[in-house]
Amino acid sequence: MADLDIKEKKDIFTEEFLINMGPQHPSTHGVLSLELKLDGEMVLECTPHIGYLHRSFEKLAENRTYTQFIPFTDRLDYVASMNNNLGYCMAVENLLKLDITDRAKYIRVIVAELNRIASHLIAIGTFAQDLGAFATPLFYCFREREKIVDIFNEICGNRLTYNYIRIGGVQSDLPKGIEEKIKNFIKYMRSKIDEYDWLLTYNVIFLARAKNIGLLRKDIAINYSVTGPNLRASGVKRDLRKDRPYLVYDKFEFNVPVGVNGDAWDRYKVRIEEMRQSLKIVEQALGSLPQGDPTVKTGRVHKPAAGEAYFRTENPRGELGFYIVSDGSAYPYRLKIRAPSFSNLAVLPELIKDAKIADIVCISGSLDILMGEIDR
Amino acid sequence: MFTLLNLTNMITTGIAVLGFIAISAMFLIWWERKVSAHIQTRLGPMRVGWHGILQSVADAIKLLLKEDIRPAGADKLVWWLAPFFVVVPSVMAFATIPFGKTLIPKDLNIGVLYILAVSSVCVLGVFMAGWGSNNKYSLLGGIRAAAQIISYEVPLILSMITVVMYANTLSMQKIVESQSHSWNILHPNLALAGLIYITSATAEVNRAPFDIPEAESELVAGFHTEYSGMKFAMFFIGEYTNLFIISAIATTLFFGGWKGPLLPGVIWFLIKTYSIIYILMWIRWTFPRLRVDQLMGFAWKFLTPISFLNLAIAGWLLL
Amino acid sequence: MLTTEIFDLLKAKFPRIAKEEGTSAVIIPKELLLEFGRFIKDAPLIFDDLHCVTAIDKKEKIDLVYIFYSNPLQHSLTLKIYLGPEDPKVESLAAIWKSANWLERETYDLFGVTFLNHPDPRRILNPYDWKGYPLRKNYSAPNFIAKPKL
Amino acid sequence: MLRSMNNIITGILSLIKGLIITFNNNFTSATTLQYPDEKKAMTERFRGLIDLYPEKCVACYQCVKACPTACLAMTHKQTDEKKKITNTFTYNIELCCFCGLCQQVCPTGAIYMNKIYEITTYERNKLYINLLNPEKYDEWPHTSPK
Repeated sequence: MADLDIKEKKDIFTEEFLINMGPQHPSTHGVLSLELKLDGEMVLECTPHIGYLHRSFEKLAENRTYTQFIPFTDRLDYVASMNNNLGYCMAVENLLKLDITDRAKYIRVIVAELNRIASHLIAIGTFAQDLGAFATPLFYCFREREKIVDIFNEICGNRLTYNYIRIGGVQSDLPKGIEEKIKNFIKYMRSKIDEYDWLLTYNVIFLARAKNIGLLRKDIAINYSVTGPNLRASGVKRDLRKDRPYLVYDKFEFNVPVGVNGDAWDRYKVRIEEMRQSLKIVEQALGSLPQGDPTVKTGRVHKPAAGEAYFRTENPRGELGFYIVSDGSAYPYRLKIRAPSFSNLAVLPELIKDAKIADIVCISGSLDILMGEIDR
Repeated sequence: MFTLLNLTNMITTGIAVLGFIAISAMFLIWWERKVSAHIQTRLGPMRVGWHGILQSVADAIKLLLKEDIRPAGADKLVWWLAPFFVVVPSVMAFATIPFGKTLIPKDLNIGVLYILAVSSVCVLGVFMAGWGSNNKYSLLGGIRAAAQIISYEVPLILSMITVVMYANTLSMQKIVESQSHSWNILHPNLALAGLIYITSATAEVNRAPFDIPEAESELVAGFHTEYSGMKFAMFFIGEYTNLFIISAIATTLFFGGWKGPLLPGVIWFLIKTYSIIYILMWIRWTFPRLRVDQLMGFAWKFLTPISFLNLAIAGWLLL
Repeated sequence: MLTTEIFDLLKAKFPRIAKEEGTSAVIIPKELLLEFGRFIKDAPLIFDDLHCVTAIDKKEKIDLVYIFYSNPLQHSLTLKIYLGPEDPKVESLAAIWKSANWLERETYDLFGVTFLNHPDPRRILNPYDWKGYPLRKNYSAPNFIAKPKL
Repeated sequence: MLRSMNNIITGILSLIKGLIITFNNNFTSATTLQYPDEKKAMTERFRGLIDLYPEKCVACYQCVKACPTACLAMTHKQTDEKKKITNTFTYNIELCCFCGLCQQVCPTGAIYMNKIYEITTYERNKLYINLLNPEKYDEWPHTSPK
């Protein structure tokens, strides 16, 4: 018997193997590369490698005027361009100590919240796709997103990289008749969110796949500086729109949805609820939209006094911070982009305990990372 | 006795079956694209022919002309043979499918057993493809396929045995005859068997929500990641032929086969079969995919006990 | 808590810290960093979130910037450390805040600030074998064409 | 036992709900367009390729300065004491990011963005446009009237 054991050990053995998931893989959401160490189906180690989309925006910014950098912020988190524009412009306005008009504030809230919905739609669509609901929820989400994109196309003239929010206001006032379209969209979108609940949220297979997967404990999430829906899903009620209201968020009534367990399903559910809240905000903002000119007359070239500003806004993926150092010239001396997805991805190796390959896809999908802003 | 007439008969049957398989697979591919498109509020292929009906032909020509790429380090023979091991069993399974009263290639008296035996060979091809590709994703796909198909064979066979017990025969044609008065699916005991059959057969042919061997979002394309050109087309044909076969067996065993009023038998058979295929497609384009351990748990902890229970009840009722 | 209150509290504990001119940042000498980090992580300040780590190349010196945030108390703190431009070295905070791991890697990658006792001291955004530190003001890439200034 | 039965039933119901949703969507009209045959009309503010009314241009270089990617290049001639006219004005579509900053800063409305969005060509040369040429975009597919 003992002999047999030795012989078997020599002839039959198992070994772990490394597998490269990405940068070309259907479900790594861009050019993320995960180096996985597998024991059969089980994942033992996960090392993310990033930087495949690195364009050195922070260096480029040092060569651009403050206005010229706005189109670059579009390309950070390219599914939520409006929110990036907003974050950057508010940081510069902070540096310039520039006040904007009330109408501009309301318009900014409307477009930012609509873009948040569009971004969450992509998040839940691709998440469902990662779980293998092949293309159908994704198409439904894109169908709804298309309506938002059409509205944006009318407002600013582009469909993905909007460059709408400018320093001192917005590009141009809302076009005629757009309020009616947004109102129709809100009505339409409410019924569609209920449809997602039927199709996905409480689907038994979906629950089995997403519940209790990728548990992110509250303290770990905070320690890793995870922000946005991922943090709220872990049960931390932290939303800059409530905590430090910028623009006119303090005038609106909305809830901050939080999760209970911090698993993949909670992260998904928080996004669904946030879309409902965003619709509520847009509705209230449209109802109390003041009249007037949305732009403040400023010079073509902004020259803020020497100093620095750090400004955070609540992006769909978390807290986007712009740290701008000015030396008094027309160009930023240093511009640091604190991208929410960067920190949200850093926590991934922490979540893979006892995960299988299918769970890796589920977890990285539920974190809703976007390589454009991670690699910058 | 082996005569010349016999030989011609065999050849014509063979050609007819092969022709049917080719056309059916192409039609099913087009139809799947259309079904998925309409579910997703799109139109699907619209360019080649009326509503893109010739799209599959164009695709087939494209695949035929494509370069056949073999990955470096592939196990040559195994890699080469794998597509054949997938397609050939599914073609062989046609031998005992009753399309009509006389329209059956060969009414074996052990038809059900024959189909089960032949369709089990499929897993070998899938595993060969996974092993031979020299790709870790393919290997994982192959392992998953082997585990999955073997597990789901148990409830599949048990549910088919329930029907065999009621019909008291293994011949497909006689099972159809036994349903002259009412379909098997209307019998509560066999209805459960039918549900188990459809579920495990879906898993057997690797269709969503049980498509883990080729799970796109996890394993890129699973066991056929490295295949291109005509070899890939053979996997594709094998997949859709298998889809047709499991639906045809479901029709025969549970939905009265070719029997039906007014219309000729073969039309009834095809209507029923394609309706089942439609339901399978509808399910595919609605649900997320199960995880591999959940899939195994579902087979061993849920389907197998229930089908055993069902079988026991059937035996008790028949006594 | 207000910024001034935080500063007073810190000043009482660490007499060597100072306030930066023109900003609300707190400057500490680099050897104090670990002790300082452990202090502000716990009560009464509870900065449980290291939000952002970055650096500013001011040619004659490199400013290392840390931004902290407190979830329970909802206040924030900007911390600066002045480093010499030649081979800047500083202790890593990764043992106290896990988020420091990647943020410090990024700062190392782009500015060449070495973090001592860092768990994973590799580059992150640039390829692992990249030469030079791109966000330094004296960095010049061979193929980089600067946009002409106004 | 009762709870697991309940679980099974709610599970099956949730699956059926999903099937109903997808089945209902079968009957909604398609949301996609058959692209080359049907084209989406672009909005009034749409930012397509950069276009120029040469007669309006005063060669002030505002657009060139505003451009974040340096895709515009201009030279001018001094006709008399005060009046400048453009000598050459080239536009490099390769670099353009369609941000619309040039359009915004133009004091005379000479530079504007048209509605062309199908901007792929087989030759790189075609992407370098002489904006002073009135027939510059004649070869490009116009999707909506100018």
